[in-house]
Amino acid sequence: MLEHLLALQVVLPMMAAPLIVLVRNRDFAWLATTAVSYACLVIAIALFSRVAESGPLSYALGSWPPPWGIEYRVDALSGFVLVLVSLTAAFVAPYAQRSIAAEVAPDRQYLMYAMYCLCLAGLLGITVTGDAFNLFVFLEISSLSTYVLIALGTRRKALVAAYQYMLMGTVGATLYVIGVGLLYLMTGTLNLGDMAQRLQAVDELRPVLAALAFITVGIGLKLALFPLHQWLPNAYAYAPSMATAFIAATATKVSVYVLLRFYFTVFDPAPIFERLPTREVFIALSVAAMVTASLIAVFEQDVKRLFAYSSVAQIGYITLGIGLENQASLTGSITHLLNHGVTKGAIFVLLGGVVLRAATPGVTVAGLAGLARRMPLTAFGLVIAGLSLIGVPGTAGFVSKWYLILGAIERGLWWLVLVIVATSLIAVAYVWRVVEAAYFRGSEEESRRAEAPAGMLVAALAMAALCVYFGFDTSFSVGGAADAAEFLLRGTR
Amino acid sequence: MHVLLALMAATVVAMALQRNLFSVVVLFGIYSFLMATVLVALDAVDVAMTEAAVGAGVSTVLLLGALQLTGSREAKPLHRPLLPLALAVAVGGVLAYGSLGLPAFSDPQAPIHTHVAPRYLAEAVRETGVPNVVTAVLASYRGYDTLGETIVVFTAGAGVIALLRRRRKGRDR
Amino acid sequence: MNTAAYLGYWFTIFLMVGGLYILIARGNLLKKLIGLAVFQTSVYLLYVAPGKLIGGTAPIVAEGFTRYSNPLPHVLILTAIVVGVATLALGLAITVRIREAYGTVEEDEILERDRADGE
Amino acid sequence: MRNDIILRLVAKLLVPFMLLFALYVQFHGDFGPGGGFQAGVIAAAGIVFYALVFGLAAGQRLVPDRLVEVMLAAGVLLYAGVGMAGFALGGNYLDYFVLHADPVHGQHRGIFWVEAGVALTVAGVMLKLFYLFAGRGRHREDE
Repeated sequence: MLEHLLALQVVLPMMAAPLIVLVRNRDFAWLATTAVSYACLVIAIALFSRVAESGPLSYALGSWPPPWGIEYRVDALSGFVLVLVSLTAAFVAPYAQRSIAAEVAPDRQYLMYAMYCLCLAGLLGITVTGDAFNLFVFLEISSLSTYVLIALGTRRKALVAAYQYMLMGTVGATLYVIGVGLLYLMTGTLNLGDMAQRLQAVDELRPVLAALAFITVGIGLKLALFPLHQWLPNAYAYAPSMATAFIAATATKVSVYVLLRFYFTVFDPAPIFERLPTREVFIALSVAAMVTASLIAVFEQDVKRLFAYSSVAQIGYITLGIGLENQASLTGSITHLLNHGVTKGAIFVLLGGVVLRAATPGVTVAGLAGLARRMPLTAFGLVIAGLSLIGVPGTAGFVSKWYLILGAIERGLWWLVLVIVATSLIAVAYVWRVVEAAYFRGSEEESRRAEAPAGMLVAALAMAALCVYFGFDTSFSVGGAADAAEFLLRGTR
Repeated sequence: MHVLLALMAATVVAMALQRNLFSVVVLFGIYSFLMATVLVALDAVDVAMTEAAVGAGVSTVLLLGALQLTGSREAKPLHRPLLPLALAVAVGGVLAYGSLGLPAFSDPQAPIHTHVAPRYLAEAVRETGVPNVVTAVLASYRGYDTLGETIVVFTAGAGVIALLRRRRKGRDR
Repeated sequence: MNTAAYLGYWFTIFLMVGGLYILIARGNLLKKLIGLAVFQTSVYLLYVAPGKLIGGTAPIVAEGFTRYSNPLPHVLILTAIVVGVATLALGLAITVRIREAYGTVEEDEILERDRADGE
Repeated sequence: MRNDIILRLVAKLLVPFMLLFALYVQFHGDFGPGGGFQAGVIAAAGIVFYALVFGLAAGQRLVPDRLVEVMLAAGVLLYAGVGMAGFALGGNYLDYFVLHADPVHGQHRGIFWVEAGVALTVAGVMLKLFYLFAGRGRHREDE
């Protein structure tokens, strides 16, 4: 029975979407979405712990053995990402009800839930598949549903943001398909494990290197690798709150996962990292992302955009770990997938509450004035998540940065340690702007207490609590990430 | 074959230069038909049939429908055409570099002809009872991909409903 | 036959560059989508052309034939075509909504109108 | 255009043939080119043609909006349901072998239903797209 969970992990949310469209009732839609999200979390945890005990699991869809059929595969890395995605989904789904009710027209709400289920199914499918082309199909499922989720935002700019993301996302996916096509022509297979094995026997490296370039740029577009991040700030800023919270916490992380998968388990890392300046390029781009995006965030007026730029910077930390390419740095990167996912998820969920209570559709930093009096719990949650974003000791953000610093030291790159500390100080600056507005600036309007609805607040504060929890108990986060990093560096061969 | 490819290249150039969007859509339809013909020449009959139905049919109809709603004249000529061209050519250059090392055309020893596919060709009839191997692979061996593909279509359909449904019903008499 | 060997690849590259160019250089949202569609079709030949075996037939098993072209790329490209048209439909729907919200589908005019909103 | 008798006559005669052709493409997909996707497109094209000649409202009377939305969801559920049947009968997801005592028959059965699901969803989505884009245009003219 347990091995069937691999299929159910993806099939459950995937089947929920057409059911929701069939029933056309928003309450049913919400119930189904929540139930499916929790079921996914339970399945993901079951798979993760099983992998930790007894190694990777494989599942032949249609009972056709790979490489002829499509294989589902969970290992230390994909199991970790499955938990991350479904954990976020489980927090966001119950909270979505009030948020969607406030931001989306009544006759479209059930479709919003359907899109959310499809997006979840797509992201989980990308993570669990062992087939390069199947990955593309699920990438498109998650992408198309994400474009719709963004376009359903209340402001007209949401449409333009969705359009831009659609262009860049589709170009990215197509570049990925070209890359996979080259690999297929050289190996004759689409199964990732089989491909890795057969690539070792390939002497002609030119197509393989071109494939590497196409996949890096294609997935780089999806994960907002600097300077391919232009779609991200507007998409996050103008999407409905619930969509922002879910996408910010998961979509780019899953793309990072794809990159890790290809770099370390499909391509033979040694010749790539030696033949090409991959390591240097990753480090340079990451540092550029960390510095410039953080600086832009300091001067940004729109709060959601501010945190969106912060996301670009945080993705820089994650890719930095890939560039450093050692046990500590990869542990840091993978831990940061989870820690930053939880942190940003908490922030955008909290901001969803602020947007709900705000008179205008957008919230500026100045508009946060007096927040501590109007919404004390929300403001408190923002402080906690903000501390984690900065990376203060005792929060989740600190843990992952610590491992990144260890990784940099191991490579002897002391200047990088300085960069990490410096960009964290810039983070202090932009988080402080938010805190200062919320706590130390009064608002002209009379400040009546109007906290976010209980359902939303509970989810938001629970996520904020996780930011602290993962700062102390690192057995799951760092433990799982370290296993995954070890798995990557050892390779599957 | 070469003539067809040259014609396709010409339609792409014409599409880039033409500013009347109606003509561009018609060119796109022609382009899709040419593509379908090339695909027939390459033995991909199923793909050709789909490309003709989708590229020349559905896409063209959708584009015309959208054109009616958005206006058919492109306002401005392009201003700085060099940077985009450089970018596009750079991407093409990487592929050109990669393609230099690919197996020769119609080499029966190429990996794609010696690995995975032979089983489909040799066993599909016995294992699935379907002589059209493309159908067998599509619906059975890689049936899960096709499920995903159906979901993609469904996602687009539901997404367009979410975007374009009129707010009030019964307004149209 | 050696010129034909690379012709498919070179042609793929041409389509890719052309589509990408239309997509980036043009400011009309509809035209960009057409560029995107051309860009997506470039993949077809990259996959299908190498699957062709000279003297082979379409992969429909029948008596009297022993040499068939490779069916797997056909299956993959069928999926790619469907994904392409799904993306196009969604893109057009967003474009129609943009036109209704902004009154234009020219990129620079949209940006102008956003700036006029005061932000 | 709606008053052209010849066109109307041709449409009346042609639409059933288009639907018949769709069925042919659907079921001949095992032996020749074709299958659920192409059949779905052709079937939708038949209805679209009818709606173009007789007007959108007439098309929507023939295939109501609600039915179309049911189609696009039901097709996916049918496909995914075949996968679930694989579970229920003790196989893997989308395992057709277990659908019949004879595995090759099982494959046949699985492929049949799966292709039917594809055709249903594709026809539903294509029609829905047409209704939405066409309806949008008329709506604008009304104002």
